[in-house]
Amino acid sequence: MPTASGATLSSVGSRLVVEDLTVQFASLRALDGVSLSAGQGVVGLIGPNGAGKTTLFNVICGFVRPTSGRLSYGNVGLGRHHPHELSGLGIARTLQGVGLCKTQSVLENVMLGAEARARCDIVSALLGSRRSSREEGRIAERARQLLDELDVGGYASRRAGELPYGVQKKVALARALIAEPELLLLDEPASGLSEAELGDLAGRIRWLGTHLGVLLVEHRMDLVNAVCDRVVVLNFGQVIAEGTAAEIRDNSEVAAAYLGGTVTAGITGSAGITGSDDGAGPGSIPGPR
Amino acid sequence: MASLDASGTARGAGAGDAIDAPGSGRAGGSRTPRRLRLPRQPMLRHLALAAAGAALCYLVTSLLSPYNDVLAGEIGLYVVALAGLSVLTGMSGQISLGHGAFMAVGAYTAALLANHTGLDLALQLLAAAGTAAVLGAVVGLPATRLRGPYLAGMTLLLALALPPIADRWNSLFGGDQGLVTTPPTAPGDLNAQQWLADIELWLAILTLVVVANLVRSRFGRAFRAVRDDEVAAALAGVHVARTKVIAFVVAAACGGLAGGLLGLTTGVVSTGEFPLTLSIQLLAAMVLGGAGSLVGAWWGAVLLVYLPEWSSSLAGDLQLGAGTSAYLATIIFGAVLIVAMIAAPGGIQGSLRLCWAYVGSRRGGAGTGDAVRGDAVGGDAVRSGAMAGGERPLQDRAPSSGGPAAPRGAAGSPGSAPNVQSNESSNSDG
Amino acid sequence: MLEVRELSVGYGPVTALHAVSFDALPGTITAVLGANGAGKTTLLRTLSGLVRARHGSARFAGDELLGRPVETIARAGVAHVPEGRGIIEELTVAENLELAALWRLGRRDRRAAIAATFETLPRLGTFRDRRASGLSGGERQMLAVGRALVTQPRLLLLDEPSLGLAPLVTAQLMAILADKTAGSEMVVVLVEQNARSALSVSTRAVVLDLGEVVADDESAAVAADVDLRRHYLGY
Amino acid sequence: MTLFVDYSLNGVAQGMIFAALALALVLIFRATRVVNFAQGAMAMMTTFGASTLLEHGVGYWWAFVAALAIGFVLGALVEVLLIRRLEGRSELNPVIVTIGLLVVLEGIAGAVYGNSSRGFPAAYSQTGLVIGHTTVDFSHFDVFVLVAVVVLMLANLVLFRATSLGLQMRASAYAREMSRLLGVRVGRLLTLGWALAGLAGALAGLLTAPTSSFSPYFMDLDLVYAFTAAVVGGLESPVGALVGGLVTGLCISYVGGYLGSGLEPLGALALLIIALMARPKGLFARPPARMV
Repeated sequence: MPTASGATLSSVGSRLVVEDLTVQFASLRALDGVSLSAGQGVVGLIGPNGAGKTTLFNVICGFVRPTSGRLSYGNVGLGRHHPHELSGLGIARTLQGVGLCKTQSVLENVMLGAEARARCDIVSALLGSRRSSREEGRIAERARQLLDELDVGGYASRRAGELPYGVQKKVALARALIAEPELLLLDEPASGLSEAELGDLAGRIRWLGTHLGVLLVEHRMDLVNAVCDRVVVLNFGQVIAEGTAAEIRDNSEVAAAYLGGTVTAGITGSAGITGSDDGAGPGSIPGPR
Repeated sequence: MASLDASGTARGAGAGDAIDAPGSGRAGGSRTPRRLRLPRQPMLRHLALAAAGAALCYLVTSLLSPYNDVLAGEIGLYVVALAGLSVLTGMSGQISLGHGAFMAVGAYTAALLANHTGLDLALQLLAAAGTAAVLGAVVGLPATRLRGPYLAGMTLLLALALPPIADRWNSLFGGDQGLVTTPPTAPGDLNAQQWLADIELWLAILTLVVVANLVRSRFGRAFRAVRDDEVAAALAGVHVARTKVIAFVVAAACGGLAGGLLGLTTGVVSTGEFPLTLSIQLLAAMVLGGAGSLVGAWWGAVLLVYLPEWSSSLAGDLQLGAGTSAYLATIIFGAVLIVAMIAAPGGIQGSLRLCWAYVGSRRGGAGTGDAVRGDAVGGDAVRSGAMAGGERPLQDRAPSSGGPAAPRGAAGSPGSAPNVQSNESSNSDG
Repeated sequence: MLEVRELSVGYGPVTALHAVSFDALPGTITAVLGANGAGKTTLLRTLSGLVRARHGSARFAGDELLGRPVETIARAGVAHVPEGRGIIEELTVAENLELAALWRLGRRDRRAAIAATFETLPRLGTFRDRRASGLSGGERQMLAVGRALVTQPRLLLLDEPSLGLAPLVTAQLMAILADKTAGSEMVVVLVEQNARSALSVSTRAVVLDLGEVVADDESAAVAADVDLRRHYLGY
Repeated sequence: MTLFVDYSLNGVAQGMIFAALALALVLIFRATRVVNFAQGAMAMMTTFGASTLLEHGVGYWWAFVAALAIGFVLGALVEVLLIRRLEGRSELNPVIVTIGLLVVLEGIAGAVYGNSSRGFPAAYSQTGLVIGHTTVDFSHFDVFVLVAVVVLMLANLVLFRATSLGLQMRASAYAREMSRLLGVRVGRLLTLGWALAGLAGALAGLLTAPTSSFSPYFMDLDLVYAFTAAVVGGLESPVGALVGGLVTGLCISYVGGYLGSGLEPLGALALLIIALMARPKGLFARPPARMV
């Protein structure tokens, strides 16, 4: 594996491998020879708007076909797959715009995520067999459990569309987790969240990163700095930097293309998230190490 | 006589309601304490309810006059058709203006088998449903790529294009005259009308049980997810195309079965029985009853059968000329449709649920909705589609505060992902 | 000057805003801050006429805004950039701008104003005849803000302009905003989740919690008040 | 060979009539995102209006203009009284309401005018043109239809592409709230969209009536084929509607001519499926730009 050059410890268990990936839309080269890998730990993917982050996610998910390059997950080659096959492979993705079924209950939304794990066939579903109802009960129980763990168990029977944004994001996360993924793709999980919710989210992502692989697209640098073991920076469809959060922070090219001189000062002092001195806040969440 | 009819249909709907409830809104329906006395296993519970409903239907039909038995039987067959359409259009969100085509296929299949092979009635009807289901799969495949008005256009043409085939090859299909069917022979001293009505109502109940099972299974969940957001559904692992085809096949099978029954009721199967207006009326009745609701299928079927009766008797009362009175039924039907869509988009069942929710909230006191605050209410919740008609009153437990979390142990923390991998079987006793 | 007095808004049994009062002065940016669900978006939607108020008043340059139709308010020079999908995806970039400028400017001024917008936001200029649905998140937000500015509004209501934007773009956006506001007669009300960046460009800040004003002060004072920040802004 | 030429010309003539109604459908869909299943029935009503005027001795062109005016008003009324009240609900609702309207209008026309078909005069001679020494299946009236439809399409195109009114209509069709925030009087534009479509539909009715049996149901089949034409063309594009109309007309003419008239709908269905399999949103639709 050419990309896992041993630079970072976490890449030992890498399972998603992207090699020299190029995507061409009409006149626009959205991705240009991108290589990266993600497995155990949290890998951050940052870059200016339009740098190709969402396109990369869409390729991984099977919405967009690569023009050239290779893409594999474990032993399985990707690139010609359909989106619905993804969760069966052990990859789950949350959407930027939440993507819940607004008129359905929260519980039902979460249960939907278990689709790839459900084994019940159409005949036993039609007959309402014991097998079907048992499986349903099991999925419902697991969904409630996950909702409780994310502190939104009380909303289980409410319609997803009428809930506050922060709650919807947690429901979407629960839906991704119920599929028992080994790799979780998070698409701007922090957008629209308040600073307080951000701290909570950071703790959860860090914790998840100790158990499964997380690939995180995010603009809130305080979150990226707080949770990522490794950060990959895209610009104009190319990887311009890769390293630990601290290395990226000090990289002048990244600062010029993405972070900007004026704001970095404000963001780097993100004591609210990284510090664990604060009893009521994110400190109560166990740190990764 | 009239009062008997009313009680018959109302009871029928009651039985359907219990079947409908778990699947329509909240998936964890088995937890509701109200229903604890019935068997907890859904199959047993549904069978128990169905047996009770079937007995009730038998009782009612035996009290009705032969003419009203015919009408009751028609209600039964339309329930079958509407239940299928409700799955397709109400639940999986695929507009079909061609449901009549599936009925036509079912009717001709049953009639041909009866005339040429003398097959048993049950097998005739099974073949009717099966042939229509095959057509459903054939139509459903291209339909998976279409949406909204495009799909409406395709199904509309389907309803228009199929019947002329029977006219074209009239040596096989009987042309304008159609194919004559023989109604089933009634056992014992039952009259033929009552026996047919019983068969039709029983099959309606059976269909509802099967469809209700499907709707509350993972397939029902997939239908609703595909209706709401295809991209999100696909990412959650739902095979969108397959789900859409399944909905089409189920709907077509129901349509085919209903068509077979319609052939038995009218005694003749001809293309005139399946005009485009039939498809339109089916869609309209489904929506008027309550899209996506299986109880709504009963309301829709009652409307389909009785609206023409009522309007022709109204025309008689108004002493309109024969020419004009023929049009009164259509005018009333269309007007009801328009007014209902504007005033009560959830249909009859949706409106009943709203009343129910209102009464419930008056009785149950406050507490509803205080968690809904400020910004979250902005756009959707205010006008969130009563169209779906699927939700029951929200008896929310007070949400645990969204604020800073109470201290949590490491094990119970975010996602407990490691357990996830291994405990698929450990909590199977559910 | 925008004067909001005792403004209350509710949906059904829910009260979203309760007796909110504050002033916003010309040539300055007034930040409205608070947690999710504090009522910030509702406040903007009420000012632009999308949501009906229960009672209270909101006078802009002496005219009452409440109770007038959305279109009338917009044509009078109130530009509202809503959260998220503010642009019209099916129109091209130029058409988006053209539509916004239709009421405020004559044909020739319109062309000049659009050209000026492309000068300020050169990246948009390269996409001028492309459909807005093809823009990336940051470009969309730039277009939404550019479209609001092209009308030369008297009152600009911005709802979370930094949502989903890269830090550099956010900084650029805020700089453009500060630049356009300073020395102009424009009143800017900026709703932000990102309190830090909002406080850095605004002159005054109003903090909402559960629909009520809990602080209304100079931005510097709000930023300096540790308790207030901890409690309501989460940092 | 002459048979083929005749079928082709007949197909063009029919196709133009489908295109006229398809243009009305496209207009409404583009301006309000609704497919109006009552478009044919509305056209039928306006044509009956013109017919009544003709019976009372009004001149043809006055009746023609009056029918267009009635169509304009009828379209506006339908939007204000019915469609407006459905705002923000599922896309199924307007479908059902326009179907309800179709049923009501046909019922009213049936009750007032009876079910029998009657004649309706054509503006120009309906006998075939003589080219060289052969008479072809294409009349002066067909030429008039062709010209009228092309003009209608061009007007449609100019409205949406080149006028600020069209810009506002497109904007309000896709993003109502945002358009209002930009100062567009969305309500009026939606009404105007329906009114203009009512006018276009009325024109289609006047062009159709002379060539078919004119009864309360005379536009039903035309609506279905016009819908096919509009969907094949992409529902959004005036050029698409014209091309779709042409293709549908030819297809039906060939199928009807060579295979028997009963199979015409089947031919249209096959055409629709083939076209939509190739381009799920119609031949002239623009591809979507972003997935997620």
